[in-house]
Amino acid sequence: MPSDVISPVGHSTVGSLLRAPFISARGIAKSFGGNHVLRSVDIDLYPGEVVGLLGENGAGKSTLMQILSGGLQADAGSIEMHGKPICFLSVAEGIAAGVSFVHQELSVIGALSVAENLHLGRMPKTKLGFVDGSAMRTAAGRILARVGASNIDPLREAGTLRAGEQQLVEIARAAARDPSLLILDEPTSSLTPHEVEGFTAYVREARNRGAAIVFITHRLEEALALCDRIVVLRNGSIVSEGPARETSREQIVTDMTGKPAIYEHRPRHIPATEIALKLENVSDGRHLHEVDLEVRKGEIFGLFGLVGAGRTELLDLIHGVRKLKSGEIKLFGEKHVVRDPSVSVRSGVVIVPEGRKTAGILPLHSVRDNASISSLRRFSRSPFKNSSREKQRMEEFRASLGIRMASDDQRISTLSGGNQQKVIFARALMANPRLLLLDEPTHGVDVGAKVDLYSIIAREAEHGLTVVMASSEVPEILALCDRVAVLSKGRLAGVLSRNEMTEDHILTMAFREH
Amino acid sequence: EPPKGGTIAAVENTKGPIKIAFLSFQNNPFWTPVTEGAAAANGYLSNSNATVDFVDLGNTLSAEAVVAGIEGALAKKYDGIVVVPIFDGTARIINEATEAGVPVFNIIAEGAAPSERLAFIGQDATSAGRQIGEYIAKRMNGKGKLGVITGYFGATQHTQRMNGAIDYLKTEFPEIEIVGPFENKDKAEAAYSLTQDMMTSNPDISMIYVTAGGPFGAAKAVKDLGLTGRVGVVGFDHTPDNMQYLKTGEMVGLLDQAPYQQALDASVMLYNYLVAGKEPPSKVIPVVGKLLTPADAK
Amino acid sequence: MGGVEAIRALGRQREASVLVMLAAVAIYLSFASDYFLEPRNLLNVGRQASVVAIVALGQALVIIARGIDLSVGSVIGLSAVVAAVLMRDTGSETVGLVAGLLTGLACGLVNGVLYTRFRINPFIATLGTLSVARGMALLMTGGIPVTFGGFAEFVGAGRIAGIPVSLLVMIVLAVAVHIFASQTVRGREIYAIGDNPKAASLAGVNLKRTRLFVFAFSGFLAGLGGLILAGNLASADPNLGMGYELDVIAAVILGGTALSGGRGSIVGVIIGALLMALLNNAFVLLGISAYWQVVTKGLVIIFAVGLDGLQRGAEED
Amino acid sequence: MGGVEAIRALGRQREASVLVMLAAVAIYLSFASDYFLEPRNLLNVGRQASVVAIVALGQALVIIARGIDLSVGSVIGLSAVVAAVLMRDTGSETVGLVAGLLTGLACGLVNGVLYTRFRINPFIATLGTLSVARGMALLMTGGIPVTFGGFAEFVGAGRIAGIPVSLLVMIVLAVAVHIFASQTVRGREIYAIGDNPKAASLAGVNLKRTRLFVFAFSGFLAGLGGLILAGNLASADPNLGMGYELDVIAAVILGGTALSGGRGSIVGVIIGALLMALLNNAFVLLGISAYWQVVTKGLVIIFAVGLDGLQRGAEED
Ligand SMILES: Nc1ncnc2c1ncn2[C@@H]1O[C@H](COP(=O)(O)OP(=O)(O)OP(=O)(O)O)[C@@H](O)[C@H]1O
Ligand SMILES: Nc1ncnc2c1ncn2[C@@H]1O[C@H](COP(=O)(O)OP(=O)(O)OP(=O)(O)O)[C@@H](O)[C@H]1O
Ligand SMILES: [Mg+2]
Ligand SMILES: [Mg+2]
Repeated sequence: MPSDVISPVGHSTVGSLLRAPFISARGIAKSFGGNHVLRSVDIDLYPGEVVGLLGENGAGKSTLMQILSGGLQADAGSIEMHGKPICFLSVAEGIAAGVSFVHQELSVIGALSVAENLHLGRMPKTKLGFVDGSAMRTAAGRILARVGASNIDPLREAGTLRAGEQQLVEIARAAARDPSLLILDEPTSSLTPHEVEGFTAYVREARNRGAAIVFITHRLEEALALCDRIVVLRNGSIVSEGPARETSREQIVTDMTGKPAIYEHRPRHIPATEIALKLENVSDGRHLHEVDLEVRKGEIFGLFGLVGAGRTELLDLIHGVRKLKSGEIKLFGEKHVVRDPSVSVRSGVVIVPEGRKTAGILPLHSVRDNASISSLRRFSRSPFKNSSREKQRMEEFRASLGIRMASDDQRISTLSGGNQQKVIFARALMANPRLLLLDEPTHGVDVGAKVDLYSIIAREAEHGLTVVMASSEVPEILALCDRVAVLSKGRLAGVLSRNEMTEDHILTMAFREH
Repeated sequence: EPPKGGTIAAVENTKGPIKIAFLSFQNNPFWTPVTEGAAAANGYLSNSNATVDFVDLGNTLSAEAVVAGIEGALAKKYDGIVVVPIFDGTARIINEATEAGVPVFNIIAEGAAPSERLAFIGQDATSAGRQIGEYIAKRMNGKGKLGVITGYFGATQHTQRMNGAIDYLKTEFPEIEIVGPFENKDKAEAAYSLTQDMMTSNPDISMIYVTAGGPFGAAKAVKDLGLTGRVGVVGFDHTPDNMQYLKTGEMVGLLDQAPYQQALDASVMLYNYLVAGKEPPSKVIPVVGKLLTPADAK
Repeated sequence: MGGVEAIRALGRQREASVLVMLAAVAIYLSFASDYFLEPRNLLNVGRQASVVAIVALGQALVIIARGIDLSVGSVIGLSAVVAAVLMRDTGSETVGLVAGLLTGLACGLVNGVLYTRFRINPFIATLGTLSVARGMALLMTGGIPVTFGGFAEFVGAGRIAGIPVSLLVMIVLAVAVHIFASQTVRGREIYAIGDNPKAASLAGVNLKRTRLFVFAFSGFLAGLGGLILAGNLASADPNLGMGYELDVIAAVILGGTALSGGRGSIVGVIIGALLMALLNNAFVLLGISAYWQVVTKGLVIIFAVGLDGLQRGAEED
Repeated sequence: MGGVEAIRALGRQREASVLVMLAAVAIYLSFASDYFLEPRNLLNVGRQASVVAIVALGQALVIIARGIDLSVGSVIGLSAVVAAVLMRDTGSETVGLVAGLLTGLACGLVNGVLYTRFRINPFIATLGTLSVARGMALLMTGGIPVTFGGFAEFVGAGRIAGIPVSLLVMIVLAVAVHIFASQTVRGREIYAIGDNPKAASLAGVNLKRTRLFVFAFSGFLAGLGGLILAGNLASADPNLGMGYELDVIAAVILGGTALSGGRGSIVGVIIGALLMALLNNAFVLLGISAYWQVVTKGLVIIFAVGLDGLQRGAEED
């Protein structure tokens, strides 16, 4: 998708060599417990340059940036800013020195308005010492417009915004500080193509103003289109570095993973006989209207739509989170009465939900507990849990999904995002499902892991598992799906078969009701 | 003729209808005879065109509740108020009511701070403590160990009852050793545990004095420890729980405050004052508690 | 229509259902008792709500910031006792009153430091100070109430043009705290740290200082509440305020503040405190028996919040 | 070394600091008082902790599931009263005891339904039942305690081979609940919904049923606690258990359970309850002067948890 949104023009022509670096780090090392996350990393960031920092999940990208911004302290190494050694002991010191960080995890304050969020930590005051609401509102409007989000009302409570809009608010918050160093850690993961456009324009503007920018993403096309220089991190060391123009997607993937990893769609024959899932005239009374669908057993069925199209709602309906207003859902020919997700899970309908942090992980629990939570009742006929079965299945899934962790007793919150997502996959697959629902399954997942996940999905489908997958990434749909249904504003715009699927076609349908 | 248990007769009503508010709490059996006394007064005075309305101040005893109750009674334009003020902090509102022309009759217990009430009928907590102290000394033959359990640290009535006894014993019977005091927050189960622990660390205790709620918990502990007859419990109030242990012998003394009579007499005296301006016999009408002993329980 | 829209918007506020409950009780009372609507009675209700409401203002900020302060009841007692003892011993009213307020502030600071520096869960830290402060009040007085009067008595029991001074104090403070919470930087930061402490901290909000502030403020208001309460009673009892913490927290939560932090309004707090005072007034006016009072109080609390829950329906948690 | 490692691992447990405090108080007492180490005294401490501990077992599950149950104190009273009244009126002990336990269960179910179906914040819902249950107990008895004896008295006050029966009951229940919480599916699900309710629900944990379960269980144990407490006194007072909720919650939190849910251990709960009982025992054994008892209790609570906070250092909340 993003390749045509971000045009590969306008690279900075000023050679990096001509300037002094804004920040320059030498020999940065960091480990957590016995886990060496960074091993002697050297990096220079120049004003007026966009650096794409790429690497697999857990490569250490976020950790490195946290160290540069003052959120973490390095175990070894030195950092110089404008040639002077510095050592930020807190985020506040980093902010004061002109570093802005858009974090990987959404961190808007839901209870505050958008305008307040944008000014948090430095709200303007009137002469009397009160918050200057009108100044804040005007400034907020201006900043939002800069990142292409002028449609967001500055007075709205931030908690009521969509994830993508919240992400834009965070970008705007960083932008508002006119930072000298702007760190963007997977800022685009829940943006629509349109929103990505506004974002791109802002990044270019900031670069032209002389900001040093670090852009972390798992969407390689975006990185290639937007960045001047690409730095690839693997296992805590920099493995390649060079101008974006001189590298390619394939080269980056090889650098990241140590091997070329391309997932090829293999056409499969799906017997037309058994209908696994049938939706008849399904409405939820709010977001979805009269949806009819048929998904065959063993099929990988895509759901595409723009943000707000109702993909999540549709999956929620099937999973029983949301109540059916009218219509009927049939599962393998039987009426599927959904009262509660727990009933669905027991009848073999599982989900990998959107929003890993809010709806996916149990942050205080171990990796194993996270993976087994959906299967406890299946593993054991008695009220007692079956720990050995859990351990054994965990080990199988660790191996088959390639989950990187020190031990399965480790808290899941200490894993990198992509590995957390694999654990959620393990949870779903462990429950031995008949129907697997995936909502944005590869958000924040690196290419290597993505390929792993694609293979896993395809393998499971091969074995007869039915998969319904909502995704915002057209390449993903194209790579994986046997058919795709396109939703537009809560209505079914159409279903495309494999040979009808093209990027153009899909996007046109998605805009139908707009 | 006053009803049974009352000692004051009502005068003739020449004033027209009279409304008296009777403000009291209700959180344990102690209050039952108070309520009954108020009801009896209402029945008796209804013949004289007067009503006594019982207003329940709830089940948490506090000065604020009393203040709110009096404020409410003033808003409802009662002619007179009978109240159980208990706390020091109630003097101000009582004065305010008196100034507003609504006489207030205090019963059972009042704070140490003086107020402009019409009169107070009740037991003086310090002398009640002393009365019990005398009894304790007699039972202990002037020597030995006495364990003390008080309701709430800092509750005036409890402290006065406690000090009334302790001060008396310290000066008159220095050979009696005091263990404690410990706080049981008016809870019988806490009295039980405290008694158990006191008997552990002072096996020679021969008497336990509980100043407020839950004395029967101490009695039950004595019983469970098999010390009946060797250790006695003294406390306050003629409630069914306490009486039971008075019968079986763990409880050896209970000081009763005649709450029924206090409630009835106070209401009638207030009525007499309202219709005939007849002042009560004195500002403070002491009620000498009746000390119930095992002999009374038989 | 603007009007209808406004009512709808009101209905979406969390405090709305408590307001409805308050109105329902008030309307019922105005029929059931001839005395309820008398200005004097209404002012009494206001006065009776005032101390709980004032202390609840501080508690609300603590809870919005994701803390809890169980010590307020004891701080009420300790501040009153310190003020009264110093007033008695120095003969200076000013010294006494200032010392009382500073005592409240100091208790709040201790709570705040225990939380921010010693990382003790606020529930436990303030449960500890609850006990320590009460013990100190008892030690200072030997358990015997101290007479307390003068200006504090005027604030606690006096009236200006018929209106109880403590009610006026409450109104002024409520307005001030409302403006503080909604219009100042510190106020907004309190909401931010309650909603998402980590994100707020990353955005540059000073977590420790803000937390320290809310606890100190809560302690200060509890101290003020203690002075008013003791002034009203003209007596500083070391047991003053015992058990207040539950009433105060209930007022805050009835008013729609979430225990999980980040949400809550000052208006709601005042409505919550008024509802509780109104119930007590109703019991006295209607002469309801103590046991039914206890039952009724529980039912009203459940209904007041239940309305809100039902209205929200299957929304979320 | 294995031993050192084991001690390190222990130190990382949240309950460790309370255990250290418990040990410190116990060691001090064994020097300061000749009576402390007497088996009889130790057993007394165990008995005194037993009711709080039993009720705290249920409360711990509620808090781990991100709830709170303020009604336990009143449920203790109501269950005892129901049991005693029915025993008196029907003459059957079995009817009485079963009715008492069912009353506790019913109160818990009501709390659970108010939370899960009517979406009332558990703090408010259980504050409501706190009041309603107490009122019902008072209404049933007219405020007058009812004699209670027989088997319940044996459980509450009896001994088997010198060991208090209620202590044995507590030990058996603690072991059972520990196994339940750590080894059963339902137990694991309780931790999961406390950690992240939304994620747990999507993963197939039945939120409503699990929440209903923990509240019902807490009510049931409170009912059992009521029977034991009343049995101990051979009397069912409608005011029985008043204020217990704070002791019970304090025991749970002292034991390292997080009020924010998802974390907590049953062993910790028992240690917390023992620490509180040990303190009361210490006051009597050492004859600590009245008001210092109150101060000391607060300080010990703060220290017990403060140790943990300091050790964790700058980690995070
Ligand atoms: N606080 C922590 N404690 C322990 N381990 C940690 C901690 N933070 C990060 N790690 C580990 O450090 C490694 C690097 O994590 P980091 O977040 O830097 O990866 P990343 O490159 O940003 O990955 P992703 O693309 O998934 O965001 C991971 O293995 C992670 O598990
Ligand atoms: N018009 C709207 N106004 C407010 N909120 C909306 C609107 N449409 C959708 N939403 C909310 O925005 C969120 C995202 O929308 P939805 O789940 O329908 O999108 P989707 O098709 O799943 O897309 P994505 O998952 O990419 O966000 C949902 O929580 C939904 O309730
Ligand atoms: Mg990262
Ligand atoms: Mg979605």
